[in-house]
Amino acid sequence: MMTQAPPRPQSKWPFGLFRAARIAAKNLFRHNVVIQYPKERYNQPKRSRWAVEQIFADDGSIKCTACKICEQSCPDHCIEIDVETRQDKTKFIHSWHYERAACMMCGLCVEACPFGAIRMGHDYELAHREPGLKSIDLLTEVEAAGARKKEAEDA
Amino acid sequence: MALDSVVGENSIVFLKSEQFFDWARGRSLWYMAFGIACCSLEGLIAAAGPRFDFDRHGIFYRGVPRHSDVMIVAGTVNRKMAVIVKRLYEMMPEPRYVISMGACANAGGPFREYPNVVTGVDKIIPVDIYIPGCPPRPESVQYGFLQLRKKINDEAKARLDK
Amino acid sequence: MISSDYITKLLHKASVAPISLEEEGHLGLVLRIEVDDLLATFKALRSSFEQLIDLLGADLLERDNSIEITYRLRSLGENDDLVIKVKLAPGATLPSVTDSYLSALLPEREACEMFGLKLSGHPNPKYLLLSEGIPPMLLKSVPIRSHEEAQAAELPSDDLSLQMLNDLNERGIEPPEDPDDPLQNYLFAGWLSPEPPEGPLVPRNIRRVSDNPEALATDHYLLQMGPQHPSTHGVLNVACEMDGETIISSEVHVGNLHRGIEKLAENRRYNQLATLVDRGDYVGGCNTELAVALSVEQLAGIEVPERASWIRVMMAEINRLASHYIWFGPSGLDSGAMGIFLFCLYDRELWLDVLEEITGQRMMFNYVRPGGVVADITPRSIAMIEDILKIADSRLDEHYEALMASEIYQQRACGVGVVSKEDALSLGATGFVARASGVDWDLRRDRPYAAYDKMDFDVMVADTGDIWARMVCRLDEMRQSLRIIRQCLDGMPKGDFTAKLPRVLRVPEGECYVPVESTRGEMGVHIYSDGTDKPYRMRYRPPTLYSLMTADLTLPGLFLADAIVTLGSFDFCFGEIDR
Amino acid sequence: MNPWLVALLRALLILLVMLLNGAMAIYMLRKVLGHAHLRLGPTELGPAGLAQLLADIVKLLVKEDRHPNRSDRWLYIIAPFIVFVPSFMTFAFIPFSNKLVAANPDLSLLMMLAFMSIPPLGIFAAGWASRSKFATIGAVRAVGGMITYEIPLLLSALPPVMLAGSMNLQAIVVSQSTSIWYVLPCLPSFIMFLICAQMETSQTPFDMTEADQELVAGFATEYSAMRFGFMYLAEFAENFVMAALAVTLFLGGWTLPGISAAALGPFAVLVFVAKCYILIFLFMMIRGTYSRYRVDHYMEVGWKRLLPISVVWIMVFAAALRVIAMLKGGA
Repeated sequence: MMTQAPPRPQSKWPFGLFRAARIAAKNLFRHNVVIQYPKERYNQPKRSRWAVEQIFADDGSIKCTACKICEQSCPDHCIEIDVETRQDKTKFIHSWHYERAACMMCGLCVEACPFGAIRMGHDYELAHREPGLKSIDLLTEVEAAGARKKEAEDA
Repeated sequence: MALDSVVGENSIVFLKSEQFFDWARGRSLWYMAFGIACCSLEGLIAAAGPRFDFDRHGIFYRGVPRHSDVMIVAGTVNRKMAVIVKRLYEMMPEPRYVISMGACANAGGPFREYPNVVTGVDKIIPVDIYIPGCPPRPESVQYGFLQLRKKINDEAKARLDK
Repeated sequence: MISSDYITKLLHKASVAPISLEEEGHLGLVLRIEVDDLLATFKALRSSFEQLIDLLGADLLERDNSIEITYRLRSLGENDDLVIKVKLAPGATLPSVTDSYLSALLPEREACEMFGLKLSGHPNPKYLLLSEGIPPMLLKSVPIRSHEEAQAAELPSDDLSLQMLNDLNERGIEPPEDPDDPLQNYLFAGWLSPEPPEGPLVPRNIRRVSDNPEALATDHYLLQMGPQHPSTHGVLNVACEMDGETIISSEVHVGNLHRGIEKLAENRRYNQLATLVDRGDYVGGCNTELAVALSVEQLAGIEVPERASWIRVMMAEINRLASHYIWFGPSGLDSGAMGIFLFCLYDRELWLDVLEEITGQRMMFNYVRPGGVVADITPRSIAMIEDILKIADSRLDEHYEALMASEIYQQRACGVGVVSKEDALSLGATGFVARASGVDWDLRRDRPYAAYDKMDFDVMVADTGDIWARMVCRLDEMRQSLRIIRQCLDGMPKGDFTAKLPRVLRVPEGECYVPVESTRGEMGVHIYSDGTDKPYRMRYRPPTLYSLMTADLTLPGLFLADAIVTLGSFDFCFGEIDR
Repeated sequence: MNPWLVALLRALLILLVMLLNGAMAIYMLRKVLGHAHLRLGPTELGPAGLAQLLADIVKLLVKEDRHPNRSDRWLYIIAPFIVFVPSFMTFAFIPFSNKLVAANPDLSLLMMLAFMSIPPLGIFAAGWASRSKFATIGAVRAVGGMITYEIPLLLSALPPVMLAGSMNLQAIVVSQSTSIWYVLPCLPSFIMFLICAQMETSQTPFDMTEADQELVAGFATEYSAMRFGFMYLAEFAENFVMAALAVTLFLGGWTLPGISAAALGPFAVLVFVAKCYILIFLFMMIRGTYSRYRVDHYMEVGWKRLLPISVVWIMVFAAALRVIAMLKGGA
């Protein structure tokens, strides 16, 4: 449906100014809405997406099987998994390299992960001084999860 | 008639006064209203807004590089922009600080494969604080400012310890 | 509907022989002509089609060694589009159609620089987004950086930006000797035409007001506003020729945020596209995501569940509100009113909380994907929306009072920055800019997509075309958005929130264009698909590029102060203009 | 005591008062605007954020002082002082209480207004010397503004002078304590005075010289460090001066109705300052609420509204005074 815009207001000096002043006064006495950051924090919803984190099982072991699906699904190519496949088909993760500074936190890697091994963290206090921290290793020198499972099956 | 030329650069008087000055510098960080892209809405506009209110920490915006202490590079820097970013940085009076905000300024972000984009603003100007995120929450930027303050204070302290 | 017979008749009258004129897949009626006939064709069709909606190029060198330029004309009365395609040899000269449609002013420059064409007959044939020396980026033969190059701390020695960076780091930035001399200006990027045209270098606008004979005869000076200026809303640069405080002529310079969304889209899978377009229109991401999703669905023939459509509509409207708040407040700030700016920011925060609750982020949602949406809406988000809806209408009234009721603002807004209906049509303005100038057109109503056909809402049209009209129209849009959100909450159907899709989505060969009414006007996505999992070419029609041209032609004759308010009232978003 | 020493002490005291006032006004602006906009303003540093000011001033003091290329060097350097010093000198004439006034010449009102008209010249010098186009536009606007509001400002300050029969500010205050506050008989003058004060201190809706959104920072665009700080401070000092002038002329100065000067004693200063800050608060709320006038509308307000109205009002007022005096004399 189409509606025609209302005609222009006929200006009655200075009553419009008073109307604006009324709102200003009203807001002056309104309670402020500030979240005083270091003291108070906004309660982030469950779905909030910040930097990628590894999920660890209860015993502290990793869930990542180094299948590299996240690496392929990342549009920015921020994830690089340096993995060595041994002769017994188990995998050893040399490094799970994550370029945090370039990550746009879209969550596509988490959606793609078939094992639920990573999640988007809720920690937004990520600022750092050193340029070296632009990319970090989330995992270094660990057995991939699949390897342990295989060991357990063998045993 | 600088103090350091009178009492010497390593005298306790000079260092103590520098520490006091750094205390002031760290608590009065006026940032330049220079939004390049998406991050400017979070780091410059929402940050000044009622919910986050950076003014509590003495951090507010000035429209001119001459009045400001901090430049928040909030967005992708490309070839055309690099010239301007550099020029604005040189227009700011010393001491000046740069916060690289968001993935694009840190490393080119989602656009770093495009040859027209500079992969990281630290290739043009020195950067003090990197804030990951795309865009970071206003609180992340606040945290970045607190880190910058710490960095400013640490410098004077380190010199005093020496 | 416009029949092909009618167009044939028109062409015959202009003695143009088309190569073909037939329905082509998703595109509708397509007219293919030779380049030599281009101007005659446009002259013949000008009276039947009010608007040139978009103009895009595509690199078909591999297919048939040509560069294809596609024009999309629209007849608002018949609610129908006509696509015109011409093929050019690489490096050929494209004749400008600006005589027929002013809306070709900037897109023609962009198409030519991006595909290495020359431009003739254009009033201002400068590079737009790129500058001289950068290869035509959208040609398939120009590579993008590899991941290794992009991640490297040092750039490879043949990188495009390296030379410039070295220059910068070595000598710093010296201000030009004489800033008034435009030749020394960094803004001049090079000519696209074979011969440099006559006239001044900056500003080159097709409009220019003549000196007031009654005023003092003073020298003119050149004022560069931006890219760092508190009120250019991003990285716009306006070069103004000023007489005292009056703008005599102006020229907008864009490209400061050009980051290759269209080029990179050719290297992204279909489900990754949303991450790119989010950062295009960074204030109204949901709407642009929706356009991409709809066009992919149209090409691939995906059926979207009912609930997903409703969620999409609701999210698009919530996002529209969030985006309008960040326009309403700052456009008050442009006129000097500080209070309204901050009140609007708070209201925006409320809606951003909802968006974060549903999508996970405050601005870059990555939520609407081909097939549906990523996740269902949560009960908590519904409660949040209901809480906000209770106060939202009265808050809007308050905002009206706080800014627009005051006579000082009315003095600033009424009758200033007038865009006439003819200009709005000819310059391709869509959305609220067109509606404020009396063009009764809203894609949500006239070409309903998603679930908009089930919604009940009004479209406000004003006929004065000034800042005040734009404010009023958009304020009403916000009220209508609230209405639509209420309807969505009440009538949300049950069911799935996404269709079942394969992990790697392959899209059959074809071409389609799907427009949506984004927060700033018609945002369309034109996809060429070659049957792989990545688009062959994705064009993103930025509504604000067209309103930028409208603004550019509105500025001459205004006071500097009015120019600021006028620019603010068009609501530019530079991620979108520069892409 | 040595009279020179006394003079010096007085001057230092005034400087201290002025700096404190300027700083307080800046702090107050941030707090008032904060609360008016649903925010808080500075809170973290010191009690209620008061130490924030110290940090700001110290930082500005130790910042690098830059001269833009091709600026008019000497003019650039002295311009902030042309702005700062006259606004500092006006403080000498403000009667804070019946004793506390640094200089009390017979024509103190006239001298005050004369000094108040110098800062725009400094603003013009600053804008001109910066060789920046935005600054130049701001400078030109400052001069245009000055000739616009000076006459209405003077004319609207006249009725209290007529009523009190003196141009001495202290005398005006004293005569108000014996009769009524002059805001009642001279209400139109009071309103015009407030508008002109807003123009004089260049605050929204009349902040032509700065106009953040149009001219970036107007005349101060190229100034950095303490030179900018001086101009910023002077602006707020002027704010206080205009409020003080309005209080002195129309709102009874340091007096309160029904209480004698002796009873007030040292509290007179507090009364005066409180009145001033209430007015400053009003200015700040206006600054935070309304849009800005366009420069030609601003001129229109000055020349076509304020000037004729103030002239007519002065004539009506003078005639009425004469008639009343005649009636009284007749009776």
